[in-house]
Amino acid sequence: MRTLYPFHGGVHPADHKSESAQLGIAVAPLPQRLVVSLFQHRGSPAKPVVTIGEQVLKGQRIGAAEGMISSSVHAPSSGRITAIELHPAPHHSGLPDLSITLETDGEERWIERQPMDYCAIDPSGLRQHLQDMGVVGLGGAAFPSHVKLNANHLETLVINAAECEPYITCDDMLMRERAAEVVQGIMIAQHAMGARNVLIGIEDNKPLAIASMQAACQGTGMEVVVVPTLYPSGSTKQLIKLLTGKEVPSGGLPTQIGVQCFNVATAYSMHRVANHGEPVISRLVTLTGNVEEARNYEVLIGTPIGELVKLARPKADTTGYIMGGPMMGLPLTDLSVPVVKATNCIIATSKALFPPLPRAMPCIRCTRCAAACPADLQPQELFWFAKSKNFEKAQEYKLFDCIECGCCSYVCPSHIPLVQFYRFAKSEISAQEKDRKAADLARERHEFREFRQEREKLEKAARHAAKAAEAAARAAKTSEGGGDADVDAAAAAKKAAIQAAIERAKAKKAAVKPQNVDDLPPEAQAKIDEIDERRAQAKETAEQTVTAQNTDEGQSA
Amino acid sequence: MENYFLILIGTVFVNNIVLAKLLGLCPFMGVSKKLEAAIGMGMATAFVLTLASGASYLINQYLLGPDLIYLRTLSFIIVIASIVQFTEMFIHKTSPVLYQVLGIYLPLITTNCAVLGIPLLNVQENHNFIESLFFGFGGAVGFALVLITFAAMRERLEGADVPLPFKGSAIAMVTAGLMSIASMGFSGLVK
Amino acid sequence: MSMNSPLVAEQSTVSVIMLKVLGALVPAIAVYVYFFGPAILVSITLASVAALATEAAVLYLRRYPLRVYLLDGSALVTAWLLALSVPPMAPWWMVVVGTVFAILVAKHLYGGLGNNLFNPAMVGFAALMISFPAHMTQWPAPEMLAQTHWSFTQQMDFVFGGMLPADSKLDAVTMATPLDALKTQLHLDREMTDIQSGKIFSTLSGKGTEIIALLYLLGGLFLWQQRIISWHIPLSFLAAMFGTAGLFYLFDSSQYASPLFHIFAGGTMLGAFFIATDYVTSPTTLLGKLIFGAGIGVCAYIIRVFGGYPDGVAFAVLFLNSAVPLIDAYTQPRVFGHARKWFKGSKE
Amino acid sequence: MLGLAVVLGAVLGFASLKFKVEGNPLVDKVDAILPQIQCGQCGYPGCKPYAEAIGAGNAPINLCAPGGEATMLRLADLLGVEPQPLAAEHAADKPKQVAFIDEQTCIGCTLCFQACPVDAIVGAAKQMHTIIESECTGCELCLPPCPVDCITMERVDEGISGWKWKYPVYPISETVRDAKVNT
Amino acid sequence: MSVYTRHSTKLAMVLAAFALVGTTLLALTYSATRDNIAASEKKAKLALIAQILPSALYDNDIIRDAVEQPPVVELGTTEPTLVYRALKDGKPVAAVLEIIAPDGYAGKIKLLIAIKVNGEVSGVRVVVHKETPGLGDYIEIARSNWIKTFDGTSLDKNESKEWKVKKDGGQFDYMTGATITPRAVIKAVHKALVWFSPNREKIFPFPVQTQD
Amino acid sequence: MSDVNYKEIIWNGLWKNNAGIVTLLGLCPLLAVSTTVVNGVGLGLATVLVMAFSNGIVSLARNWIPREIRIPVYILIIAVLVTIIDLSMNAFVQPLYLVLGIFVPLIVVNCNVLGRAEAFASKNPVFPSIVDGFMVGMGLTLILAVLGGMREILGKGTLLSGINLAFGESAKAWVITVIPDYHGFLLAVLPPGAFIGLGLLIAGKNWLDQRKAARAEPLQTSQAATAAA
Ligand SMILES: Cc1cc2nc3c(=O)[nH]c(=O)nc-3n(C[C@H](O)[C@H](O)[C@H](O)COP(=O)(O)O)c2cc1C
Ligand SMILES: Cc1cc2nc3c(=O)[nH]c(=O)nc-3n(C[C@H](O)[C@H](O)[C@H](O)COP(=O)(O)O)c2cc1C
Ligand SMILES: Cc1cc2nc3c(=O)[nH]c(=O)nc-3n(C[C@H](O)[C@H](O)[C@H](O)COP(=O)(O)O)c2cc1C
Ligand SMILES: Cc1cc2nc3c(=O)[nH]c(=O)nc-3n(C[C@H](O)[C@H](O)[C@H](O)CO)c2cc1C
Ligand code: SF4
Ligand code: SF4
Ligand code: SF4
Ligand code: SF4
Ligand code: FES
Repeated sequence: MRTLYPFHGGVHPADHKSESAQLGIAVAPLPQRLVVSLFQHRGSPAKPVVTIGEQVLKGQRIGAAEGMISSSVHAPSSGRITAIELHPAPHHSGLPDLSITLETDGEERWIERQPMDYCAIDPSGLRQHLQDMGVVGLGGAAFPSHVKLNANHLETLVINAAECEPYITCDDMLMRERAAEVVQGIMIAQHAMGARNVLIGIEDNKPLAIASMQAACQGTGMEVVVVPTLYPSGSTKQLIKLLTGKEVPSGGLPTQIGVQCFNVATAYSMHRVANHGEPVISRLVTLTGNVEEARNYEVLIGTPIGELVKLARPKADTTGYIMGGPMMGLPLTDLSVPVVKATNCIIATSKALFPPLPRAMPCIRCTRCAAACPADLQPQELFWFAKSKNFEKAQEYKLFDCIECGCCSYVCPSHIPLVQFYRFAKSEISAQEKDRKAADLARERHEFREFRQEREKLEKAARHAAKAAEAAARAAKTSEGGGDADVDAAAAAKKAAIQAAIERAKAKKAAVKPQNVDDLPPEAQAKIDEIDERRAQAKETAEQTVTAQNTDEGQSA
Repeated sequence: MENYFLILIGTVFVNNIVLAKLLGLCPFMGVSKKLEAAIGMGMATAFVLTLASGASYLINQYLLGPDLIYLRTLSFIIVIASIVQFTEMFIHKTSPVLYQVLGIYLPLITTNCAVLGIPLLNVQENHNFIESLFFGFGGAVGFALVLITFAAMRERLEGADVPLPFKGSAIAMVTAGLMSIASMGFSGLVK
Repeated sequence: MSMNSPLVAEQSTVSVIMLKVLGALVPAIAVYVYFFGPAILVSITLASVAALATEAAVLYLRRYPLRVYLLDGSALVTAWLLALSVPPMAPWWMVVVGTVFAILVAKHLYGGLGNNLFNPAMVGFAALMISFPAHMTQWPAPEMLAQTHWSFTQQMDFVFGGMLPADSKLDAVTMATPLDALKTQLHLDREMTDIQSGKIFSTLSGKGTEIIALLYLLGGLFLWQQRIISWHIPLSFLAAMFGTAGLFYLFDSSQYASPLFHIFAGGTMLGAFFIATDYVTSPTTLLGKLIFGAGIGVCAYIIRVFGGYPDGVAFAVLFLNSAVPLIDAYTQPRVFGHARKWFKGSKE
Repeated sequence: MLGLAVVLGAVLGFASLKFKVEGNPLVDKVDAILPQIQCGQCGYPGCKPYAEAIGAGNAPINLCAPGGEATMLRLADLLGVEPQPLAAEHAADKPKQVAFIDEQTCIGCTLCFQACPVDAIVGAAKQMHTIIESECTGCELCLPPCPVDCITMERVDEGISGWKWKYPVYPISETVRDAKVNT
Repeated sequence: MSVYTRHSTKLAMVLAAFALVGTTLLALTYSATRDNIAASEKKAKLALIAQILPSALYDNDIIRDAVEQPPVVELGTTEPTLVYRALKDGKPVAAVLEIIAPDGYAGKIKLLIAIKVNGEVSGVRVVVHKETPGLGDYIEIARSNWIKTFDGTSLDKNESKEWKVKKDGGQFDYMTGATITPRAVIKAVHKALVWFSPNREKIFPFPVQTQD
Repeated sequence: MSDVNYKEIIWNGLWKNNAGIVTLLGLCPLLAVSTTVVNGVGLGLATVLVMAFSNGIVSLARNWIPREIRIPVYILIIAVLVTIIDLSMNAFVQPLYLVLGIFVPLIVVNCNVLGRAEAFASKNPVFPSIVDGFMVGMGLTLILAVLGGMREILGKGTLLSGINLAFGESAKAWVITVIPDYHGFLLAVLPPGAFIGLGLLIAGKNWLDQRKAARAEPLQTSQAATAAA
């Protein structure tokens, strides 16, 4: 037996797992329309690379990753693109998201699938490939996996098979039925990071999965570690602590302590990508709760949830649906939202399964929340400060170490929506931080402008002085020339001035250099360049008038 | 020795200058909104109060004597003002770090009536030089102690759902009152 | 109500917690009635009514939902604890004044449940102790020791009308409590063994009172078993008081009572399990709880033995209440993923 | 007594010359809190002057409209004074906005360019001017000088990535708010 | 002379000028009020003494006619006190002593007692005490007349064992719940009387004629 | 100067910037001596005298005092005044003087006195300065009287007890017994009563102000609405 290093706190909600683990995985039927969100992952959204009306093949890339922390999205089936528009998305904000709608043709024609020999290419090539194939974490956070693979000589690779949230069984079923392939996937991650040890953490309420994983791991050197059932042992930091005794430093990454963590389903999708050349276009989703037939389905990404839930035949007294688990999941207000890569479970709710919470009362500082907090926080203090918008203090009490697991809310006898307060405070602080950065920038720019104006004034003064000196010198010269030359000289001077003005105007026209570009950050410079480009187009039409005006000015000067 | 110990216990707990003697209330109310500031103020006051207590003893004993008692208030306040000034200059010169911590509170001390009250009480109670020092120091420690705990409470109170008219200084006053009730438990400790 | 995760929760509520606390007090109250007569029930009723009425008035003024808050039970806990600290022979208006002061000033000026800094019941008690010390020392003698027996109606006549039964003096039915007697007698330069041979003293502490203390202890253990209170505060409180008393006892057992006497006398047991453990006014960190409990134990002993009041639990609780925010600020535990530090301030 | 006064007078005089109050670090702290929009709505020609006025104790802390309540609260906190409600005309928290120049109408007069306190406008004389969105603080100072009114303010949409969680409202906090309105 | 010193001198002069004017003013006020203050003090003292010793009983300037008494254990004093001597026609009438009851509930209780030359208590008043307000403070005349129970008592009239509260078998009343305070006061008065009779001669160092 | 707004000076001193419940300066005497109306008013009047005179003198001398030493000079002036009051009270109302104890000399450090000298008298002519000092002092006295009254009634059930300290034994008859046969809520006359009492007064003022503001608000908007229409 491996020594476990229990983390503090945790809770034991009723697990409701057996309902959906009775039947094997089934494949969900192909829907008529698939809605693929371009923002299914953390980081920046993908950019559409198809046009409306275009025919696409199953597995064809329809959205390309933009930037480092981003991931591609693919057509889950063959068909025609009918819209690229804002579409409701499963997000707490309830705001719509840019999505690609695909009318399926039912032919399921694949693109050409090319398995790769991941041992043959270098890790960075592999990572690029994973990004192109849309591999993101399927454990919940949907963080692009290629970013997380960026490590070598890793001490321990932790595979997260804890599945600690109640109701959800998709990882369980995956391991029961496809253990060998999961192990194949783990090997890819192990290879990419040169991980010395692999620990697979599974909660002890999944004996069948444990058995099949143990069988699949025979001879691979990987170790299946059975951990006690305790929410949230599936959270990366807590699982790493549990298995290795190491704590991921606050604000840091697991790789700093030589550990990385992937979900089993993520590993499985790596296997599909590398060994079968299939991008991430489907995932396992548990349909459970207040339904006639709870079961896991292999579901295409983009399947509208409203259609999907019908498979499980929700009971008549169903009050709503939750995406994800009851502890961290998202109550759905709109059933037209599609399945995304992070969708691991849909729970139908009823009054009996989810009794309405008693009315919220003030915090009585009973510290049950603190006893339950797996991040060793003092949730009652965080709440106190978040409630009174004392964000500075909230940060002092380490608000940003909160993993939003909900254990505190779960045990709170006052039934305060604690996690909501933390989310509110966190997003408020982040916004303030952004504002502060903007203010700093503005201050810098303002100070620079004052400096520039001062400088320009000085330069102008210097120019004037020089001009005056020149004029004086010239006057001296002309006066030498004699009295009647005066008129001529004046005329000549005027001519010269006009000439000079024309010269100046010409010079200006030749190089329209924007002023005020010293000290610009590169992004701003890029922006200006873009503007210049636009301007160049506008120039042609404007040229004429501009020249005329310039000449006018030159003459009147 | 026991006598000095009793003076300390007495001034810190039993006859706390803020809660029982009702001295030094302006800084007690004014500099207790932030814990950090309260700690700075407490330390600065402790230093000045001890000095002032000793210095005014000497003044009273050797400069004024029994004949010039009518100059007592005048000379005490001037001496205190100068002590504050000099302390400020001194730590400004010698320890910029300390100045950072205490500097801004020093000028405020002149308006702390405990600084004058303690020397006057010294005279009233016929303390000798050492007793005066202890009395001043004990008073200052008592002041710092309640100031700091009070500041911590006020920070907590910021989040409390206090009825609107009581928000701010009103509830702070009530809190000081309840602290005062608590400190009355120590009455009789020093006979 | 906006729905957000987590969407499930344990079903316990504030009211249930408070009800359990009240329940844990019941056995002790029953024994109280057995030893000292039913007058205490009248006090408890008076206090409860006063507490609920005051609370209702404030809630009404603040336009808060009446029913929810009145049913949370916290005002009743305050009322019962206050009533148990006040002599049942005290005039009726005293219990009422104390309760109103507790609920109004110590609780609702701060915003009500969960917002107060000081233990309301103890504030009420202290206000009465300071204002009406004479009445606050009129403890009834245990039934078996009283010189005469007043009937329940005679007692009520006294409590509500201040009327003494004919040819009876208050002295006849009241008696110094063990702690009070100890103090008075030591004043008269008597020796400890001599004093403790007095008729109100018994093996642990006082006749009757020690049994009540025992039942408070049991009630406290019930709360601990129910995970309503943690062991930190009661244990550190009792240990600190036992330790301090032990030191003095070893030093001079003719002047200082035994540690066992101290933890079974006066308000120690009630204080350790029911009063010092009030969530709202005690620290939230484990280390903080230990410091808080120990602080109360030591302070209560010092006040008891060297101070002006026969018992120091209430004042010690209030004194340490004032230090709670400070204790909390300086005992914050290490947060997951942060370096371990020996001394942790409110600032990193 | 006289001697005492003479000595003290001398020393104080000396000291007051020797230790003249040096630059006020408070002003920098105040300035750091102000939003640096440089809009002048506070009645001072920019954030720094307002900071100086606050530092000198000559200005209330509730004048900065763009900063809104949050800025006022942080100032109150820094200065250890009671928070004050925002001066009435500043009370409304404006949504974030940036200026936008209609490139077809712009005649390149440079007037807006001269008005912008943070140099967020680029362009040369007689050329169309454009606003660098990331630099624009939305202060609206460029609006009045434009002779052809080609500058408009546009709201910046919050979008999913800029979306903020709202303050949780549930029965108790609701009633609390009602109560506050009523009292 | 540097700028600094020149400037400083000027400031010093101004300050000194103000100080001079101020101190002069104070000196003037002081001399104007000094007699009045002394008179007021005397009046206050006389008023206090008059409470325990009717002014008709003596004709000397009792405030002036005081002797210093070194600390006496029996009187509970730890510092020298004043003993005022009341004379009528040059003959001793009574002595007014400051005594201290050291064992009050909350500390020392300072008393003023007038003892007639015949050893009879003329009156007792509490000057300073720290007893519990509302409980032990009935010894103050402002709270109750309890302190007057000493009037007319003496060692002759009252046996030693009667100098106790009734609860302890003595003759003095007390209030329920506060017996420590009266015990202390009674003890102090008793001790003062015991001390007075052998020391009478020292206080009145001239022949004393008892009235009867 | 004719543009001195006396109304505003009076309003500020008595209510708007009341030293006792708004600016919270000079709290110690306020809390310590407000055990009865008589004590409170006694010290309040002493403070009024000091403030009026110190403001007057500072205003008179304001052009002769070099900036650098103005604070020491003000303190000097105040200390002299306070000592004069102190000696006079000792001479003429000694019983009251004894009750007030060190709080008479402590008027020196009452920030209100120095504060008004610095903030008002050093910038204004003599007469307005005197009025200002007087009014700020009266504001303080007002609070002292009210707080003293509250504490006295609650604590002792009387009003004007101790009036004989100021006016001699014959004044004893003026004492009003508000609640006869009263047990006395002792807490009220002890320090906790002072704190809590002042807290209640401050809250009372806040409540009045808030109510006024709440009433004014709808009025304003409705006015605006009519103006718009
Ligand atoms: C901005 C950001 C950058 C990250 N960069 C990396 C990285 O470089 N390497 C890595 O292994 N993980 C990286 N992560 C991943 C997180 O450490 C974590 O593994 C991921 O968010 C999923 O964990 P969770 O569901 O517990 O939040 C990053 C996460 C964020 C939010
Ligand atoms: C409270 C909490 C519980 C979690 N529970 C699980 C879980 O049971 N299973 C899981 O795979 N991921 C879980 N996660 C997500 C992991 O922290 C993390 O996203 C994942 O293990 C990283 O792997 P991935 O990038 O492959 O998704 C949880 C996260 C949190 C914050
Ligand atoms: C708070 C408090 C203050 C007390 N103050 C006094 C006091 O000032 N004087 C006194 O004699 N007894 C005082 N006592 C009472 C004594 O403790 C003791 O009960 C009493 O003197 C014994 O009286 P008994 O013999 O009538 O029972 C006080 C008691 C308490 C609880
Ligand atoms: C374990 C426990 C102990 C309590 N102890 C007290 C107490 O000592 N005094 C009191 O007024 N209320 C007590 N309460 C009730 C309640 O918490 C208290 O009134 C709050 O301080 C009100 O905000 C207690 C409640 C619990 C759960
Ligand atoms: S569990 Fe709820 S009531 Fe208890 S301390 Fe935490 S937040 Fe407060
Ligand atoms: S949500 Fe945050 S505070 Fe609450 S238990 Fe989880 S980590 Fe702790
Ligand atoms: S109102 Fe605010 S943003 Fe505008 S200039 Fe003043 S401080 Fe800066
Ligand atoms: S572009 Fe206009 S709105 Fe934007 S910062 Fe400049 S002046 Fe202000
Ligand atoms: S009066 Fe201000 S500190 Fe005492």
